[in-house]
Amino acid sequence: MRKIKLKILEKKPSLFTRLTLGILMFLLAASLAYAVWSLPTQALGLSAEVAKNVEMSGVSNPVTAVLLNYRSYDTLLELGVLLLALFGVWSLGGVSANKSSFVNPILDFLSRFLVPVFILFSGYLLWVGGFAPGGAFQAGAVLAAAGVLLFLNDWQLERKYSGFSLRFVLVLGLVLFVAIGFGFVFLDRVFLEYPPQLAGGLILLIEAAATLSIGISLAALFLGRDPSVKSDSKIDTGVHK
Amino acid sequence: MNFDNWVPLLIVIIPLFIAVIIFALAEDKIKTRSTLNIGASVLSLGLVGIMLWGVSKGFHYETRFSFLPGLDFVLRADSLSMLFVTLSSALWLLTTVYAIGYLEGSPHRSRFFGFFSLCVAATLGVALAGNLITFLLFYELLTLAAYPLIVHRGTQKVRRSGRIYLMYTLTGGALLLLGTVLLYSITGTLEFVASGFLSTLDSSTHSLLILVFVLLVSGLGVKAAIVPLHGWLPQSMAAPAPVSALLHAVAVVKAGAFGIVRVIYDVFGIEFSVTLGLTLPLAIIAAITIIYASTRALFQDGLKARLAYSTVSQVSYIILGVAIAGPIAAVGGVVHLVHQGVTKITLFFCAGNLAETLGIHNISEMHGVGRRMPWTMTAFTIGALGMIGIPPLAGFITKWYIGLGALEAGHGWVLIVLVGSSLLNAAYFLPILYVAWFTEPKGDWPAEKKLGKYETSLLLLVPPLITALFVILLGLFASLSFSALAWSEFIISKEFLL
Amino acid sequence: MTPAFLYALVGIVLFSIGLYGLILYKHLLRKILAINILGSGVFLVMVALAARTGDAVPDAVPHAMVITGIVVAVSATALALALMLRVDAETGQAVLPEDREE
Amino acid sequence: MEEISILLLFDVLVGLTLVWLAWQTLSSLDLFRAIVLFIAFGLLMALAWVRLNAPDVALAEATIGAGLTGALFLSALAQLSASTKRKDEENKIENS
Amino acid sequence: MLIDSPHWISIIILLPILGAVASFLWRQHIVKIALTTATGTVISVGILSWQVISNGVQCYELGAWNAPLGIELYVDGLSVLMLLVTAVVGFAISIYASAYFEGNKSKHFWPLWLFLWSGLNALFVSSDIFNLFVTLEIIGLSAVALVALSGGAKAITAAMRYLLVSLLGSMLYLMGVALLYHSYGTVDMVLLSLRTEMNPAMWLIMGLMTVGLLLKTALFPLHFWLPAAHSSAPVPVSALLSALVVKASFYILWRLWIVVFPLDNDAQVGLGFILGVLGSLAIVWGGVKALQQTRLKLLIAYSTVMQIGYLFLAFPLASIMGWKAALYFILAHAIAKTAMFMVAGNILIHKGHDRIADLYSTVQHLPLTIVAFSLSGISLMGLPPSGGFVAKWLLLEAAIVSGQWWWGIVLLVGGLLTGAYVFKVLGYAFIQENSTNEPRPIGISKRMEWTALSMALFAIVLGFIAPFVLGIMDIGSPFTKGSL
Repeated sequence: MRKIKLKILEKKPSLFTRLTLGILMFLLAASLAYAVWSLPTQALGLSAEVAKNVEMSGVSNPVTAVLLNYRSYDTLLELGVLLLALFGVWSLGGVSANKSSFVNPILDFLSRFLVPVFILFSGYLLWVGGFAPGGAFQAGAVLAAAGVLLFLNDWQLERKYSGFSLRFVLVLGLVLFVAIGFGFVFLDRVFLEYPPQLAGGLILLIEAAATLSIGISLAALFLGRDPSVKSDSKIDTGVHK
Repeated sequence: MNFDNWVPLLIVIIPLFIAVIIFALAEDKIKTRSTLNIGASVLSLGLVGIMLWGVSKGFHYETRFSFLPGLDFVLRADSLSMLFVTLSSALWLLTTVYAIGYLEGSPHRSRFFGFFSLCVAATLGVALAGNLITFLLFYELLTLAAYPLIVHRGTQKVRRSGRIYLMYTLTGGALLLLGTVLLYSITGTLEFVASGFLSTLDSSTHSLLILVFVLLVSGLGVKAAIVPLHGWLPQSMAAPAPVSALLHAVAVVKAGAFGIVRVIYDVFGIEFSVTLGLTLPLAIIAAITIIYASTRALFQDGLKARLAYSTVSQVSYIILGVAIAGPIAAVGGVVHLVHQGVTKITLFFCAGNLAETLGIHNISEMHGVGRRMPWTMTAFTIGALGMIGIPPLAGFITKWYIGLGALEAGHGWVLIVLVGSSLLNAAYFLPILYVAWFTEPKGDWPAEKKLGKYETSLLLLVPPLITALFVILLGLFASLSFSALAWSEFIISKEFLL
Repeated sequence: MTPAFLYALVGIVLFSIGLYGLILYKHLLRKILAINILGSGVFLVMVALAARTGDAVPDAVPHAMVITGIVVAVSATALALALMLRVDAETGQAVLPEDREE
Repeated sequence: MEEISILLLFDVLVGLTLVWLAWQTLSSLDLFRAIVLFIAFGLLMALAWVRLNAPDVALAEATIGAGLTGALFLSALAQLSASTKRKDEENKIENS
Repeated sequence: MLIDSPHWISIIILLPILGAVASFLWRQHIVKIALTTATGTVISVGILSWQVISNGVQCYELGAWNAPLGIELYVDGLSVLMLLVTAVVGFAISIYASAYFEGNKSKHFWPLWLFLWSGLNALFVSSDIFNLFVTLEIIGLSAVALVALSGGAKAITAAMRYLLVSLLGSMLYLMGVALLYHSYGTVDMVLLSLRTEMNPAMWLIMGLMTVGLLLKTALFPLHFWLPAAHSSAPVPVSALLSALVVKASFYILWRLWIVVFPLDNDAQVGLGFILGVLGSLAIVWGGVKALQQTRLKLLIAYSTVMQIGYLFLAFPLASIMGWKAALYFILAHAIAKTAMFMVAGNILIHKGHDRIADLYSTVQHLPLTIVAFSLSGISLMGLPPSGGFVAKWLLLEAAIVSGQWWWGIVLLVGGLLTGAYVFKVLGYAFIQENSTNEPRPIGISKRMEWTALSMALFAIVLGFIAPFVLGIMDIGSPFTKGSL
């Protein structure tokens, strides 16, 4: 990576504005601190209810229970936000990252070694989420890290797969979540309500699909543009291997 | 919902419906557009006739559906509204005929006649409104529908006068709305009741009621062109003749005056207004308007400008008559609604003829025009004399009743105002007649056009003659049972607890 | 001064620093950094106060909310960075028009 | 007794460094330095989450907050400096 | 049977999401998918509203977990009306956009717009403040991406500024949510309304959340981002922003103000006074700025800044009539503003520019569009017989009944200012320039003109169906504190 020396000498805003703004921020911080200080020192919040219903939720890790059972609607919308960000980034067209023709051997070796480990680790995180810290988002992020490594090595998704199949994987997590959530409505249950005995398996299934979608989405966000679109944009000067 | 409930709504809906159809009509379909127009006005005139006969027999026509919680959209045919409805629909027919002739060959006629019938619908709505909110609704609709007619020509001058018109009328509308809401918050009802519904309220609200009265009258005064608020009327004379004829002689201006009559009779009630001490200041303002506008008319060289100022002063006769709070003066005021309408429309028709056929816009160009267009000028003369108040024409009846009523109600000074204004009327109308009849034409006319074998096309000539005839008939046969005067006495008898 | 309140205080200070940076600095990249710091401040306050359950397991609901918040923050940052690049491509400077000093 | 105070000291230290890192990130002149500091800030945040015994959040912060957001920032910075370098060349060509 | 099944609440959220996903996947027949989704959503909103109107408030516990732990959805009169106006405006915009966008842009427009629609529906039915944060994010991000869709320096910078403002607003709101949760142990509005009481922390929470939401609603001092964003966005998007997105954050502030914040009546009047003053400044400032604009879309954007001011006049009145008037303003403004932006769109395509001074003789070439403009202008001015008039009447009455008549004067001044700029535009449209040398006008598809006209007509019809609409507003009495 050439040494990027980007020193944008920002014209320092006048001392007066910095001072007044600083005082305002101080006052805000002080009032916030006072408000937080006046809160009771002991507060159980909802930890009691969470603990009480954990075995009903099909997972033993309370955070995953909250994320994927009690407040699963938030997580559903959460996947929506991620997908939405991707739609937004792709609609912006994005300036395609110019590919440097020179492949750094160390990076190449590292990524050959690390990518499988990341994928394995992501699978483990997904599996362990049920009863220990972990879960879909963390696993997905690790998967995305693998993707980032690949992109840094000018790895290119074949044109054949970068069309419908890529998009299908991207939306898989959300669609499966909605399908499972709404599926049980036909067995006279409420939306996003899982039968207790099936809850564990269903949550794992949802998490698996979510991990895949989150991983690919975050990697695509790093890439910054729709791979299926031929990079005809005039700015692109990179040489494709 | 039998027939009685539908008639008032029908009368308002017909011109509305016609307006929508005409908007959609292509520009070149003159034949269908004219037949549609005339057919609609004849049909509604027929309906008005039926209702007229019905009301005199005591039938009760009313359309009502709920519009706001606690407030209904009411169209009701009572005696006062019948007077104004008959006047409007009759003159609507004549003006349509006149407009078809006048606008021969000019662009955008579909748009013109569309907005024209929208205006008429609004005027009929104003006349038939059964409570203050329906009145407000059609009152504002009239403001909107009249604007495109004023700016129809699209020239810079016309658009400026349109802007002035809007400034006045929108502010007036806002004041009226404020007054109405204030009234509603005090009384809880806005229904027009024969002798007003405010007299029963306790005295604590009197100061608020005075504020309401001031707001309502100033809101309506803008359209009725009372002195401080009359600025827009002379400005909007740049509009085409049929617009100034129907709108500024009958629809827009009368809506304001009619509104004030409604407020005084059916909202406050005449006795309550007197006890509140509102009628005297109003009478004084009306008198000032009459004198001021007549003096301003003296110095106007433009024919239509002079007629505009005379309209401003004539409309205040109505307000003066009503504000004197004597039954006879009230009859004079109410009947003047009809007389002024008919007389003034004749004058505007003739002014339009002169402008259209000979290109005459100013009085100084009218030398010897009587020889060139005898029929138009006779109609103009009848109208002018009627306006001055020469017996046996319609204007005389009004002034006679108002004078008599003023004496009977102890307001001697009104008589001086009447005499003074009649002199002023004479002062600004007679020179026109003299110039037209007794002087030699100076060379050729500014823009002479040959329209048909008579002095001008029949479509332009017949309407002023008919209205001039009305001016005479209304004067001569005033005592007949179905005349405007008799009808006004029928109205006033309900208002005053004789 | 239990750790909960200490970290909550740190969170509040981060929140103020983030707001200060967002308003003051002109470069869009710095503004996006400031928004991330602002977000971290709020999340820190959220989780710090959740640790006030004495020696029992801390309250899991704020943890779930913060995870959701972090993913929202990363999505928003990705969109903000893409927009910043387009602003730079369109106007030649990665600065908002009102902050440009000609 | 002192065992608690050591942890307290540790927390205070973590807190102070967090604030210092945040301040340095925003006020440093060089953008690259700012981003590197931001990544360090993210990692330290993960440490803070561990201290507040919120392991799930620590994992999420480490992977997404520090890792991925840092990567996004660096990639954006690379593209930004590439486009400014290209513009400088174009200006040089124009006025040369 | 299907019609009276309780699950329509979740269907109106999931259907647009699935539609967005489907239109993202199958790009070749994207418009067909999108329009069927739009119709489906409108029908399901219709069924839900019919259910609520006929048998009252609906409460829906997601995942069968009750309030403190799970998330509850709650639909009362207020939510139904917001859903209905979103459905009507959304459907009209979908039809307009299907003719407005072509090729590449429509590939990006539909998924974003359908996500925005589902975010709006989710926001109007949710009664959980953290869930509201997530829906706010969905709406914020998709709105920003939609604004940036029209490319060009102005739109991109406007989108950037809008994104920063939106994120700042969300973060302030989230800090308020955090403090609320940790003070009272729940994020559910109903439980919060029982537990909140006035203490210094509560003052700060109210301040933070109000400022955050005011930023997103663009009330006067915080409106700097709105004109650029709403005017440079593609026309269907600016209609969306002005009609719906701005009202979503107002809706949240409204719910918090009535249900969650522990304000007794005179506290509401006292604090409301500040919002009322800001609202009045917005009205005057918006009106004056709108008058000075030379471009139509900017004029309409400033008129939005003004109309938002009207909504905040209801806060100091703190009476049910005042709240109903504000809701009626939202409905009337949403529909009239959509029509007006569509008119601007038609003129923009037809003439290639939207400079007001050169709008001469548009009456001849686009008669329907000018009629649509004047009808929607009538509703914005608040002249009878439009929806705007009913709203103006109710607010005037509420102001006078509660003795604070000065808000009524501000309202009337606003009406006159609106009249001034509406007729300024109309005046130019009537000029008789010799239209012979007018270049052969590019034919706008009839669909776009007719949608604009039908929305304008609907704004007028809204003036006649007041009793029905006000009846809906009473379901579940949303404006009294203990009711939710």
